[in-house]
Amino acid sequence: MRIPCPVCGARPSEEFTYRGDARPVRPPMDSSDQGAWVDYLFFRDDERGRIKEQWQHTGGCRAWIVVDRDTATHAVHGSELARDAAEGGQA
Amino acid sequence: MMSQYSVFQLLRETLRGHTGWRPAWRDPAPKQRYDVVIVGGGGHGLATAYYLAKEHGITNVAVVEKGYLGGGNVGRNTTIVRANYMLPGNQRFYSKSLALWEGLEQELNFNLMMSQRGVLNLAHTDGQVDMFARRANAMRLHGDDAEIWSPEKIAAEVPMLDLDSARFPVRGGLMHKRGGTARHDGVAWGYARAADRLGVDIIQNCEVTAIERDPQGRITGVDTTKGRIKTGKVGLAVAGHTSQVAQMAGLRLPIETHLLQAFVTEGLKPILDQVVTFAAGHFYISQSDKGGLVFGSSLDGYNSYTARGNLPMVEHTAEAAMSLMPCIGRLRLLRHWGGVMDMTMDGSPIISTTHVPGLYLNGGWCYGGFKATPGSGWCFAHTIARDQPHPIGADLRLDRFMTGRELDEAGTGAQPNLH
Amino acid sequence: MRDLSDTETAPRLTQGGRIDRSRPLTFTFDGRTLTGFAGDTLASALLANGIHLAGRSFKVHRPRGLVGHRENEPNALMRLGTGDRLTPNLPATLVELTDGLVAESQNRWPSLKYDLQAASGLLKPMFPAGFYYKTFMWPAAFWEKLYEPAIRRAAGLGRATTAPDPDRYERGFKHCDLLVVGAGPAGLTAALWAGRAGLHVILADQDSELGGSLLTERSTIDGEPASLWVDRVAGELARLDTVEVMPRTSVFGYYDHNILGAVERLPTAEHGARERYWRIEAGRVTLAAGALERPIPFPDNDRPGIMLASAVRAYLNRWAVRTGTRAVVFANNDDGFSTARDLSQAGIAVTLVDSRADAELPRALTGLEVTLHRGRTIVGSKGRHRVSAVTLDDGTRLPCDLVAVAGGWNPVVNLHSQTGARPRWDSIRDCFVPGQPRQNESSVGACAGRFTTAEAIQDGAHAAVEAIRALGKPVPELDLPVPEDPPAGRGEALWYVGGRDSHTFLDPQHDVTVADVKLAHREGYRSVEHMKRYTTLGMATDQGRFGNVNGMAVMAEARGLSVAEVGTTTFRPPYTPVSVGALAGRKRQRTFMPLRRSPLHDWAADRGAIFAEAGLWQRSRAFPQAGESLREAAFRETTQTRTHVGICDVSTLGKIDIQGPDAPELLNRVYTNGWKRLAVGRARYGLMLREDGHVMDDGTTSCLAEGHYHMTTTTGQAPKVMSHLEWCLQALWPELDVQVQSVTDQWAGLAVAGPNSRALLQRLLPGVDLSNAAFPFMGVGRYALAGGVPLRLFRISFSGELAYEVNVPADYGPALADKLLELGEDLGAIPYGLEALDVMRIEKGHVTAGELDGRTTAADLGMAGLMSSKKDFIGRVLAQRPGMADPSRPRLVGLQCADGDERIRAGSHLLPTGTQTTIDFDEGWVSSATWSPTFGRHIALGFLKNGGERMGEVVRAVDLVRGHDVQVEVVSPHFYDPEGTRQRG
Amino acid sequence: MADLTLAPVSPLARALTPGDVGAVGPGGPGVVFRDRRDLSLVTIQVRPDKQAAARQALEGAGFALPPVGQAARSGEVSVIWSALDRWIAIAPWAPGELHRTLADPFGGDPRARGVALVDQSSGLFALQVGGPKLDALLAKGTPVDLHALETDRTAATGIDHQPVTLWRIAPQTVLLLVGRAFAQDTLEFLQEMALEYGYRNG
Repeated sequence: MRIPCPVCGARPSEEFTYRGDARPVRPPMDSSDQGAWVDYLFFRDDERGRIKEQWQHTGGCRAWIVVDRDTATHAVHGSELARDAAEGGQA
Repeated sequence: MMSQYSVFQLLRETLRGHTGWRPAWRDPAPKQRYDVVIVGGGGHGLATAYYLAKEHGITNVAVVEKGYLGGGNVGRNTTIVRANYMLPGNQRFYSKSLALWEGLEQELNFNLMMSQRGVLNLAHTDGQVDMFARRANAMRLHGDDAEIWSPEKIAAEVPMLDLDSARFPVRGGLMHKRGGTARHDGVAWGYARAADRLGVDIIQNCEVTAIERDPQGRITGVDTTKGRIKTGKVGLAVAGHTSQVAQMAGLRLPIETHLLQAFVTEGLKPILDQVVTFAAGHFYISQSDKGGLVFGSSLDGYNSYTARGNLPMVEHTAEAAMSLMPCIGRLRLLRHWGGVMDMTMDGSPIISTTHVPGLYLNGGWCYGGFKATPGSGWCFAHTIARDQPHPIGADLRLDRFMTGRELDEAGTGAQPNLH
Repeated sequence: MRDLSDTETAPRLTQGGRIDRSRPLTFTFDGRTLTGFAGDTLASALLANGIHLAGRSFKVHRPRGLVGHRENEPNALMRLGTGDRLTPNLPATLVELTDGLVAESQNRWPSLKYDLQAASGLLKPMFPAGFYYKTFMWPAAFWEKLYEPAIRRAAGLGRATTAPDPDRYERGFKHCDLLVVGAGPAGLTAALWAGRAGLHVILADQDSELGGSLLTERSTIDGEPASLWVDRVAGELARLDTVEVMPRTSVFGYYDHNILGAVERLPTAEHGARERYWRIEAGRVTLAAGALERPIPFPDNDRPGIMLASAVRAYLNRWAVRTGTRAVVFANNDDGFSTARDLSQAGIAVTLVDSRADAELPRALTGLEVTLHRGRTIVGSKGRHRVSAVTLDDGTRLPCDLVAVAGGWNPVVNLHSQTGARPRWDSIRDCFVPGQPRQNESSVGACAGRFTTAEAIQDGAHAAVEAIRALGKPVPELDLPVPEDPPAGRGEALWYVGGRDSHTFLDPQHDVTVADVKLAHREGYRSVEHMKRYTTLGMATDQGRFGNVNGMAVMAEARGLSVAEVGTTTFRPPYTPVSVGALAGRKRQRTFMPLRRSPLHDWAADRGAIFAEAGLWQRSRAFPQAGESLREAAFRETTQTRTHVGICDVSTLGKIDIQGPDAPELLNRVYTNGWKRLAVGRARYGLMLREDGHVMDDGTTSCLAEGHYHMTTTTGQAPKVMSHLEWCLQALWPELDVQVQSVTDQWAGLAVAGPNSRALLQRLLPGVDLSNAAFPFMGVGRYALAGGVPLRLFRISFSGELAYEVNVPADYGPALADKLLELGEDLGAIPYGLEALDVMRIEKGHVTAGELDGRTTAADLGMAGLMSSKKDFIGRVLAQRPGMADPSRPRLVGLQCADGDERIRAGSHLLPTGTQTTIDFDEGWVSSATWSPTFGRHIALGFLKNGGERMGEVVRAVDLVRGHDVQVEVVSPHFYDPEGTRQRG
Repeated sequence: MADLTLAPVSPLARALTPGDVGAVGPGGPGVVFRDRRDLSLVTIQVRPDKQAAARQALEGAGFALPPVGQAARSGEVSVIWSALDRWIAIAPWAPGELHRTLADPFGGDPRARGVALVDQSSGLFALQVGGPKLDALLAKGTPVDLHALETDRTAATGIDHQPVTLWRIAPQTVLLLVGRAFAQDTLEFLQEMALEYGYRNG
């Protein structure tokens, strides 16, 4: 696969390190709700289809990015910096 | 009546041109109602149906399979059978599974070509040897076999290995002699034939499209491409599609679906006796009875349902092969393929009741489901029949993530692609 | 019986073909010395020497001859080379003949002609598809001992060597606008026009020559022999800068995002590699890989001399080899005519058996002596090592030494299908053709089921135009050549000839017959995948390229379905087999993974260090002196350090530079303990958890200046911690004003430990007050050495001694180590390694990888006190889950042998005394163990259930696999100086 | 009083021994490797919201902060883009001098301006690779499209999977920055891949 790094452009996937689903939202730091944390850390929608996922360009610019990729076809529909996604998510 | 397989039967059929062989299983239309519907006609689903019928006397069972039976991971793995785990919750289970393997061919009247040729894990540092010893001691405490082999013994027993020029030297190995390989398709076919003979309906080309529940949430049936089937108990054994099927019943799981590749070379005369694995490359290899070297390494590393791998892992696997077996350089890769793995967050499987009454979950086998087939069927049948976990599979419950009792053999945490 | 293969003279024509008769080449086959010419393949050279018998089948060892001339050859698999270059299973059709080549046939003993295992052929009726599932089960123990070894010996194909492959491999990356796979008429046209438009084009073909089918057929282009056109196009392509022509390059796999794998076979050269694997990233792909002819399986169709018609024509036209003297051509389509024409013109007597009742000899054949049997099929053959006659369904017996079978064509849809696209059944052409593309590709020419040269050229040009347009470049004016093909009418579907199905071979290599497919159907193995797996059809080295489609048609007939409804099995890479060595490139043995070298690597090596692997690093374990064992050296180094002073390379520890006003906040969130009040010039130990509450890593972090911190991590976890911090800062808390960067490689680190360490460092830093008051335990200082070399000094201790860690820029590491040894000579300074470090840290009760195994909690390690309750941090909540907080979990304890001579080994399990040795009584394990020179006994760290409450208890440390079972006393893990007076003194 | 000066040692002190190796033809070697320990390297990390200000400050001092994937030269100091929010200043000066020169435009306290300066003169190894076979050689190790890596372009990528920064300083020359601990391995990889062209350690 070629992963489009928003900084470096498309690069082969082995330049990147995969983390996983980007969508689970971390509970607030001060939350002590174990169920919410368990849900955040362990449980996944695991769709067959388009998902947003986190990769790091560890073999390149070291940016953490969010890639819009289809798990059924491997087609990639775009990417953005994780920090932009984080800000977008908060807005 | 189906024929019993034997050498005499084979001779008899030879004399009449093999015209007397009957289908290995029936091709029934689904009945309106079953006591149990197993979703998924792979090794685990078929084994579960077999043990439901044989051990629990529940024979009004349907196995519904969306494609052809045995078309999932049971038919696309690297055929390794072993019970060499460290954590008691795992080893207890795999120990039982291995015990069931031994004798399964006679029980099923189907040659699975179970070959206990030994599984050898190589360690690269003294610390790793000690970790293997911890695991080996756990295996022995469970009553299973384990030995620590010296580098000299390894060199003598496995001539394919080049220990002199290794990037990561081999400091020792964990030999598990009762481990080995079995003919993967045969396991699905053998269980299918045996379950069918006990009255289980195996319904191929029948996809479940919905799981039906009553207002109290209890399971009432499944809707399929071959019509509605009523049942009070549904067991899911759909590794590779677990998240999707579970979602039909509103279940969200600690599972990510990943891709694992496997590789086979052209056929060769015998060159490798054991199953050999080594941690530095996350690599494993054995030689099939047909002569091909069958090997693999890590997951591709990203979520995928494609069963189609990519080159980085092809390259890595070849590198790992060349790292300790440089004679493999001139041998040629005949075929590589992929399987879809439901990877759990701790790398260990799930056999469990669920919060949905009448719904039972068997999944999360990661890349190790093949060896678990008999044990999985055994425990899952018990879980479905008695509505509670079997003691040997009790630690494989789904609620372990909530209670903080993950079974993390690799110690890498909630990162499925690292298990 | 007369053996034609030995006695036939001069199969090679005296003229014609594309061989170079001025360059004869000598080779051996099964020990016989033979000659061929430059331009030959091993197959054409064997045939030119009258040799058809080329191998034995897999299961019943029947004699088999060459049938094809391409990658669909199932029979002629050769073992090439000798010694450590021995290479099994190479199809003779794909091996370029070279001088001195050594080839041997396979899977026979003692010789190809007299194979004793062929006796098993007599039992063939007992070995139908799947027979082994039904027998060999009794008695159970006999499988491994008797049946399986026999099966394994009989199966398999070539013999391989266990000697390391002596050749080199390389790999690399290529990028292009257009990749054209296949250099036949379609591919050449596509590459030429795209190249003329300035596109970056790669044209790859597995053959040694460009031209594809134009080399093997007698077509003309613009009124000239097509080979002249090929030569002209090849010449122009070579002159175009943006076009790269890659002959001898097999494009084997088509992966996601238009990435393809290809292997280039390289000529032997002193500094060259054997093969080079390319990963090609292509903007667009044109698949022009052509089509493969399929057989018409008939009873006894596996005798040597029975070949595909296309191969018969190819050997004749390209390699000038007559593959027989008396031919029967068996066809269901017009290819029978061109075959008959070519053979007849070469002086070979031809009988044409055409299955079509309405077949008429075309004008091209008038005047040639060709007998036609129309509406007939072959139902049997005779001959031992070579066909001698065939029988037709009307009983006619035709003596012959060659049967050329033309069953129609299968487009090479493999690469297309590997992308996940589904090929489509074309019921007009009776073949699978490419379906809807899933990637940016198109198939052209015969590869798309368009079999004439004219269609190929049109398609190729069209593909070029599409690629040019997609890049927005001007399309050159097309001026396409005009080819002339023999007229091709429609063939009829004839998938096999019924009769003795058990002798009608679909897959000659694996001995799969029509009867086997029908048996699979009878037994319920009806899906195409079940059929494949039950019969092994298509699993041979040709991967079904020879007879798979015929097999599917047999199953379709049995099921009463069309071939389209039965469908295909999944097409998997590689298209043709690929050397594992090529895929690995240079990475093998020592170069498998990079070696990370400490700045003191060479320094340590010069001092006789023995190294140990630590992830990708190698670290020095010990510095043995003459006659000393590793153990003895480690204990000497321990004692010398504890009594004097030692220096140890700790450069491999992860080091992270952290800058910014929010740095304390970041540390507070990633460590369990508090960081807000760490003063400038001070260091603190920290514990980091994963989000699931388990310990991820530990280390010290120092405050160098306001808003400037220096974090250290363990060697093993350094990359993970770095990524973790970057994730926290980029994905989780981008608002924190902090920047992090790895400086692991920038700084050499030396631990200076022992009672004399202060005195030694004082000599290095004469102007600095290192007194305990001025530079206390956990103090940090920054200084400059002569010439402005910066030095960082940390008073931290892993050994439990008065100790420091000194950092200088890595370039100065070796010189610093030398300087310290020189300055400390009279203080007893020595270098020590990882082993002594490990002994000392176990004595001190410090944890490392053995304890931080990813499953332990802070409380397990006795560090519950480091879990701050006053702030939030990663892992805080999930560490409180009941299973994690369970007080009965195994806890870190020290263990010591009651008897000084007894040894505890890491990996032992802990059980109470007086119980059975079973898992039910398992209470923990030993994580680290050593002989302690300080205490004169074996000591260990381990985890024991309720460990904290069991001090003084005696338990068993059981190591069943290595034969130890010792009584050990449970003690505090802090054996050495538990009050810390030495490190603080 | 003891002599307390320390002499620096290159990580390639033993791997880059002068001489010609491999298939060196009459036209000379296809590739030449050179140790550029004479260069100091200081990274400039800038928070994204402070980059415009930092660029302005550096430009005021005669330096640049070039766009992603580019290099800018001003006198003896070149500033090249190397990673997310990160540049590397390269000059044939002592590391401390380069560090000070870069801190000056930020009033001597870059951290207060969202800028972190880190000396990596020992942490990164600068290897100069040149010659007519440069691109053919690099293609055996790096996945980037070398057609697009023009002079004074940079790329953060890998050679043989080791992270490197590539800066094409001339049509047939690159400066390759690699983590010091991997320097010898990376050089040995390139040397083996250059055998067929012949190479010179110079």
